[in-house]
Amino acid sequence: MNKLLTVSPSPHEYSKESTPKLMYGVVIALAPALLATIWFFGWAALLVTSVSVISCVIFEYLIQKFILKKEPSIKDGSAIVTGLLLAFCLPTNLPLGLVILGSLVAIGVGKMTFGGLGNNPFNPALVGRVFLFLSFPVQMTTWPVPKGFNTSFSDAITGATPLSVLNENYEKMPVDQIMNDPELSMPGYSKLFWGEMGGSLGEIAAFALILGLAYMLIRKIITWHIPVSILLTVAVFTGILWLANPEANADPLYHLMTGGLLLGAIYMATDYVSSPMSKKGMIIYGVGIGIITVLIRRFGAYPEGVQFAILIMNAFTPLINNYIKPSRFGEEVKNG
Amino acid sequence: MSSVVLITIISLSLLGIIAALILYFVAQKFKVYEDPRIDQVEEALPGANCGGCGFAGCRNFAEAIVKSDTFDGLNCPVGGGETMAKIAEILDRKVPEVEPRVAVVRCNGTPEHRKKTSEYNGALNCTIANSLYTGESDCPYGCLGLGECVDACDFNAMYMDSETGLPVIIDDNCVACGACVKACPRNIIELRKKARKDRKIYVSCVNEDKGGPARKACKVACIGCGKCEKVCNYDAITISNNLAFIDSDKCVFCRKCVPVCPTGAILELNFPPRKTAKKEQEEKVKA
Amino acid sequence: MLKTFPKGGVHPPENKISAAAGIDVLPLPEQVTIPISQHLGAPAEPAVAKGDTVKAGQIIATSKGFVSANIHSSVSGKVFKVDKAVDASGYKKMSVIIKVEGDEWLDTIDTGNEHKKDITLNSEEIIRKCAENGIVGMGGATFPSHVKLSIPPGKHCDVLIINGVECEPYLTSDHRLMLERTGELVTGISILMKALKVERAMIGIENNKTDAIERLREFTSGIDGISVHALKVKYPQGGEKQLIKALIKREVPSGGLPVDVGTVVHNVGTAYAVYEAVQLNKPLVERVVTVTGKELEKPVNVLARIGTPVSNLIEFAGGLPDNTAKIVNGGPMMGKALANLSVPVTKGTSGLIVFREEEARRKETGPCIRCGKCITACAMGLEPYLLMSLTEKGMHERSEKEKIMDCMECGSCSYICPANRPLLDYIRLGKATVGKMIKERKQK
Amino acid sequence: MDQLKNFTKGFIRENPVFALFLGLCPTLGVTTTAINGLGMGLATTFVLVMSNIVVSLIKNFIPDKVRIPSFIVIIASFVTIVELTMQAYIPSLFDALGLFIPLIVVNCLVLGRAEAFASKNNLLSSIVDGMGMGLGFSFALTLLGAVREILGSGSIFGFKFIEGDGMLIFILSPGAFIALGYLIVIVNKFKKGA
Amino acid sequence: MAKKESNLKNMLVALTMITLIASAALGGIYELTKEPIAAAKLEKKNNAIRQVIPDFDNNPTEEVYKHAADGDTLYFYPGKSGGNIVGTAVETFTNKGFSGEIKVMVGFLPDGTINDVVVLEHAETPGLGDKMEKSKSDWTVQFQGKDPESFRLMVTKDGGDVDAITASTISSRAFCDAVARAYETFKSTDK
Amino acid sequence: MEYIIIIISAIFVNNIVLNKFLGICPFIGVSGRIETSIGMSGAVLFVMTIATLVTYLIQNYILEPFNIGFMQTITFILVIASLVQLVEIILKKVSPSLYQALGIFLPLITTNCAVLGVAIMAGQQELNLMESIVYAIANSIGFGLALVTFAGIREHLDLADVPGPMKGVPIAFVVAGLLAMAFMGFAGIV
Ligand SMILES: Cc1cc2nc3c(=O)[nH]c(=O)nc-3n(C[C@H](O)[C@H](O)[C@H](O)COP(=O)(O)O)c2cc1C
Ligand SMILES: Cc1cc2nc3c(=O)[nH]c(=O)nc-3n(C[C@H](O)[C@H](O)[C@H](O)COP(=O)(O)O)c2cc1C
Ligand SMILES: Cc1cc2nc3c(=O)[nH]c(=O)nc-3n(C[C@H](O)[C@H](O)[C@H](O)COP(=O)(O)O)c2cc1C
Ligand SMILES: Cc1cc2nc3c(=O)[nH]c(=O)nc-3n(C[C@H](O)[C@H](O)[C@H](O)CO)c2cc1C
Ligand code: SF4
Ligand code: SF4
Ligand code: SF4
Ligand code: SF4
Ligand code: FES
Repeated sequence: MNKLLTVSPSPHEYSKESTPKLMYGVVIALAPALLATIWFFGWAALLVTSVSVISCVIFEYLIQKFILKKEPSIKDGSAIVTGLLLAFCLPTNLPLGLVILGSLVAIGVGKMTFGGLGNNPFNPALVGRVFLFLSFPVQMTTWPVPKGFNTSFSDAITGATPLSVLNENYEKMPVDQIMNDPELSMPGYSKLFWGEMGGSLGEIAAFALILGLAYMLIRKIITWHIPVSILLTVAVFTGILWLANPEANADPLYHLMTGGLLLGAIYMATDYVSSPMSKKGMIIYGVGIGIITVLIRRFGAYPEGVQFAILIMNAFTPLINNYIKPSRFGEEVKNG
Repeated sequence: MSSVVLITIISLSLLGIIAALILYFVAQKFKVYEDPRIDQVEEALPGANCGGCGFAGCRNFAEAIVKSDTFDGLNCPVGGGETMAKIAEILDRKVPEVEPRVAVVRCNGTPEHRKKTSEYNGALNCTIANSLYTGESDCPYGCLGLGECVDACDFNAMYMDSETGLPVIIDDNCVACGACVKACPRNIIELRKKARKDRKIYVSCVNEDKGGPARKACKVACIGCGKCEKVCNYDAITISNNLAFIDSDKCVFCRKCVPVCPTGAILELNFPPRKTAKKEQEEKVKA
Repeated sequence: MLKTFPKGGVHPPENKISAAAGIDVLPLPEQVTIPISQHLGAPAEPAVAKGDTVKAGQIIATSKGFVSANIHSSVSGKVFKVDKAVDASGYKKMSVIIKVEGDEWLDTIDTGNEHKKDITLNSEEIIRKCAENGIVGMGGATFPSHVKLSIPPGKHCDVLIINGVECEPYLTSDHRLMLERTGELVTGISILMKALKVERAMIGIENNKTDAIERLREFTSGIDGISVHALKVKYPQGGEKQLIKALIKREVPSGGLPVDVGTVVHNVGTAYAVYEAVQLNKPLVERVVTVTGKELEKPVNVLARIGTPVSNLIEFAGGLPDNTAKIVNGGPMMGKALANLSVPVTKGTSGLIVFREEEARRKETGPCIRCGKCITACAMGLEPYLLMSLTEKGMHERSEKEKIMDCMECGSCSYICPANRPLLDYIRLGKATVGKMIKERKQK
Repeated sequence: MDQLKNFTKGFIRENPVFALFLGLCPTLGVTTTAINGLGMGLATTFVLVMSNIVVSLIKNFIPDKVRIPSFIVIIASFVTIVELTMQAYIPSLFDALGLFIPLIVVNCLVLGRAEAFASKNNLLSSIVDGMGMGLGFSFALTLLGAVREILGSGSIFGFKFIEGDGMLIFILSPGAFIALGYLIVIVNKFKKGA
Repeated sequence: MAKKESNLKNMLVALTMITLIASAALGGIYELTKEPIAAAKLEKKNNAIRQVIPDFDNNPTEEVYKHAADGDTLYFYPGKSGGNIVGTAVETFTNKGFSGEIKVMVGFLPDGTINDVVVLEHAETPGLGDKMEKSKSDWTVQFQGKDPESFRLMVTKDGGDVDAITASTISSRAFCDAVARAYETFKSTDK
Repeated sequence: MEYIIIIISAIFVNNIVLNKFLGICPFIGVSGRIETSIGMSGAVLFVMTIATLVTYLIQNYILEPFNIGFMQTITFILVIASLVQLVEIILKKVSPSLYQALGIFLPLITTNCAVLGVAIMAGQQELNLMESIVYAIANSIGFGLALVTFAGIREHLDLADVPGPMKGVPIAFVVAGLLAMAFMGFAGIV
């Protein structure tokens, strides 16, 4: 032995898991959805995604280096996830300048203002997305029509998302009729499942998102509590509305597969940093997101409620953490 | 005068009078005893009840300040300095004048003086390392070099010297708040009387081991030989647990003890170079 | 389904490299260093002076107070000095240093190898024997056993639990003991049952030691009241609260002791030591130590005298490999890293693990990403991430409310954290501070 | 010299908004444009100066126990005067500021200065203090209004300098909070630098 | 400084004095500003009326008449020139705006064609819904000279003839609703 | 107007703090700790309800009959100020425990423009007595909701690594902004 002995407090054994591994795990889980969206929206989707990811990483680096004067930590991969998810909830035909602005807000306001990874109370990607949505409602609600793989970067034809069509027409005709109106051309379930609908970049292909969910569950990146409680709540709530009045409400399955609900429930509500820590807390949080989502979708001004619902429940996360504790060992003694 | 003006006057005055009367009588009836100084302090406050101080209202602020013994963290932003001075007067509270002190680090275990015998790889916190073991050298008393004292300093008066691995105190910034003294798990830092031109003479060691082990762990450790105690004419030096201590209230900066120390554990700082020392050195060079 | 505790836990790689190595007897060292405090509670008081000649088994420091233990000489020879010497804590502690001359035991001690089955003593006498012979818990905490055996008035105990879990990776000393000293161990258990006046004893063993489970089942098949239970492999199953929960589904209340739920937990090593103390009148002067490591030439389990320098054990296992960077005294999850190889084996030394360079250093710490994995891992249902930040920010009142004192320092949280946060380092710091606060409050 | 200091302290060092965090509701509520901010600021300044004058003049006739009610009445009177005058002569601004005009009466800044300063100082100092604080307040409101207007509508004082709309959010409530948050940081930086 | 002691008498006197003076001052100011305020309000209304109907020489606000519609009241301001009605300004409303109520002044020529419309009050989002203001965009121009008999007062999305403001279908729809309400009532009372 | 609509509108859609910018000073000032913020919310609920009740009476039985609507500001504030003080004095004597829980926040409420603002707005919307009271209660719940949520986030940030210059009030504003942004989602629900 020629070196000095190392001394450190116990434990001396560490698991192989690490922050970058978890983050890149999410990136892998998002890959199918990215491929699907490139298939439907063409290279423009890839362009928006790359711009978003690259600018998020660059902003993180610049802010850490020159404003916070800290050691830049872009290697941990969290900025990549933020960039990806931000891009995933933007329309593919959004001007790139706005994509960059969104990244700046997501990283600068949503994350770095609070001290960087791990400190932000709100989901950074959603902060960026909602900022853009509230600032540029026109551009943010103009969707390209999915038309199979193509190489054009700017898609002039714009269509609507299924939910916005529903929102527009609830008062005019029964849901049945909306669904079958040729002019409105609502996508059917199989189109929803494979992703052939108008909408944000990453929200369209249900199968790809579910694939990612399975991957993340198996790799133990996330637990089932948040996604399942959100989806279940939405299903139950919309189910009740639907049974009560099928004329005026879409069925639960339609709600589950549209409007970025899957994207939000699987990838964005599960963001570690801004979601509750305990399992019980996660379920409360998930139920809250589910209820608010349906409220906004059905009764609010916006056709789309997931993004706001997640941000609103993000705000309640500290309270949930404060009042909902894991059950302590030996707390209430129940001896058999 | 038009009727509107008349009605205005009547209604408002009535309202005012009624309010005043009710308040007065209710206040009389529901009186609760309280420290009268609270009233006085409250009076001195702006009464805007704005919450700027962090309290729910001026009265709460007054209560807090009367109860507390110091002004730490208590300030009224609306009233500003004038108001705070007045409160100090009411409460007859003055910061007691103390003679200026300054912190010194009583360890000189630089890498060249103190051999590194292990490598620490835990949380960068002196208390944690201290509870674990002796630290990276064999001296169980000396500085661990993880800078908990520096973190504790709110006045930018300390930094870690990356070469020596020891904390350094910037005398001009040090306000002798004692935060570092409290923070150090090894009780290395001491507040000493501040002297002219920032001069200092102190034993830069806290090792209480016997001479042998102490010396083995660190070349400049105090071995408790007692030579300095003997040469000191002012009873400023005492030795206990194999360690010398110079009382800064008694020391007159004669510097006699410094050259007699066989290990060089006593440091003199900010003095002009001494002649004898030079001579000695020359002699050494000759020898 | 195998029994286990329901909440938390992790499963680090088991690495039981030395599981097949039988117990070897370590040759006598030239000199032993016996600290006078090898147990929880008050240190003993030295009873010998420099120059005295002592025999193996002779008392060299007497217990001071109830929660304390006698210290005996593990060798025969001359007291070289009574002075401070570095022990595994990394600090110098008062110790008795003896130069070894021959191997003479006190006459009162039965040094034969015969298995003495008959238990003649009654409860009080057994407890007194344990106290006289300096028996302390061998499961890690080295709590004086006679204290645990003396059920306080008003409390009652109906089942003895024997901890053969050995959930720490690498360690195999309990495993070997269960295999090789099975008969004596079972007698030890019976003695403990008699001391506690209980009818029932349950032995809990993790399911990665099937041979030990079988062997113990065989030995206990004829004995009423003793049962052997296989447990799912999950750290920290060996923690007594977890073991109690796993075996008898009782939950020791926060801040409480096993007796509060009618049980006492003893390690298998302790049961064996009790057998020796009661049947052979032999004090606790030697113990089985696992010496292991991935690069070590010959991972072994050795029976070593208390006070033997650690370096002797490592030499016996083939010497230190070149790329050694860390040596841990105890298991990898709870053991202490040593800075120095001259420290002695003590009553609590269950193993020595030699880590290679690539295993020795911690990875770089990142910010907490609030993944909640530490909460999931904590078997005590605590929130380690929170306790760490509360301690860092000096919010100790709050961390007391968050039950920081319930932490058993198992290290599962630090193990699992993907950001490599030094959770347990800070929690320990917080516990120390909160402990001080509580003490001060009580004094007031 | 002293009066000058008294006057300027409100701008940066003791700015009611950036340093003391007082009167935040109007600060956020009316600053959708620079001109609204300025209008509100001046209205508040008027009330501040006038009530300082009156309080300073009559301070010796008011028993302590009814100090606060008296001051409130005085301030409320001036607020009402502003309210009525504005309604009569600048109705458009009155519409824009809406509810926040009557709310000047509960602006901690006004009552606070009346209490903390005017009730203890002479007339001249009180006027200077009121002016300084009031103008500092106006400055803050105008600055915030300008920032929000530039970012939110791409114009300044109603003068449009880019085509199209700006970032709408800065006109909406979230933008108000966010802009003020960062503005405070920037002003603090500036304060330290200066 | 000789402060007044806080006894009941002093307190009452001081407070009464202050309220007296304050209320007197206020009453005075009120008297002074009463007229300008009324004038300003009237001016605003007249301005709107003037914008939406052709020149008149009477005082429409004096000849106002009301009609109930949908639980609220519409105000009709007839504009006359030389005694003949040249147009009627209808103050109408809708509750369907993005941010609640919108008040609109619609001017009808005697034959029922829309002369012009201006929005009086609204809380729509600046930058979006507020494009219905004349100062913000000339969106309302499309209503000029249209006869609601043939010009369907609905946004194109709903099958009407009105081009919605970009990204403000809701506001536009509400606006149409208000204008349509005015027209319905105007028609029903015309007869 | 239906009560439900009043309630949902005041709590979520037109939240008094996040959307109407009233009561910002206590929102920023007393939101450091969750417990304090709960106390403050309770006190606001109490005062806002009573104040709205009293000002309703004044508005409808004094100001309007005598046609002196311009006196609204001055009478309302006078009444609110006295009322708060009255409540405080009585509470202190009658129920010290309730005073400890709520009373300490009372003085702050005098200069909380939310109370005056709600009183005035209730008048502007021409609500009847019952509606006014519901309106006041709903608004104070909205205030409490925002305040307590906000306090939760701020307590969380105490443990976070907020960069130096952002610490304290600036970060509070950014959080408030993001909170307001999230609450924009409720737009149009009523
Ligand atoms: C301060 C202290 C007091 C204890 N008191 C008793 C006791 O009175 N009775 C008992 O049976 N065990 C007692 N124990 C022993 C514990 O129950 C436990 O067996 C011992 O701490 C070792 O367990 P561990 O290795 O899981 O930490 C005590 C332990 C400690 C630390
Ligand atoms: C995290 C943790 C793990 C432990 N693992 C074991 C173990 O594997 N085997 C064991 O005998 N004791 C283990 N212990 C110690 C037991 O909790 C308990 O102290 C011991 O079984 C009591 O017996 P003793 O007094 O005979 O040592 C563990 C303690 C802790 C805190
Ligand atoms: C912050 C914000 C404010 C909005 N304000 C209005 C508005 O004032 N009027 C309106 O009709 N829609 C408003 N909207 C709604 C969207 O612009 C509209 O529902 C969406 O763009 C649908 O597009 P369409 O109007 O072209 O159908 C607003 C949306 C946002 C995000
Ligand atoms: C499962 C998972 C989900 C994540 N979701 C998001 C997200 O929705 N938005 C985002 O900005 N970052 C997300 N991240 C990345 C990271 O947690 C985020 O940047 C932090 O919030 C930054 O502090 C996610 C990370 C993981 C592991
Ligand atoms: S002086 Fe003390 S606190 Fe400072 S670095 Fe050294 S050991 Fe740590
Ligand atoms: S002379 Fe030096 S070594 Fe000797 S006691 Fe004094 S300081 Fe210590
Ligand atoms: S060390 Fe403590 S906090 Fe960490 S997992 Fe173990 S018991 Fe829980
Ligand atoms: S495991 Fe580590 S990163 Fe995850 S919550 Fe715990 S401390 Fe934070
Ligand atoms: S200005 Fe509204 S509470 Fe202070």
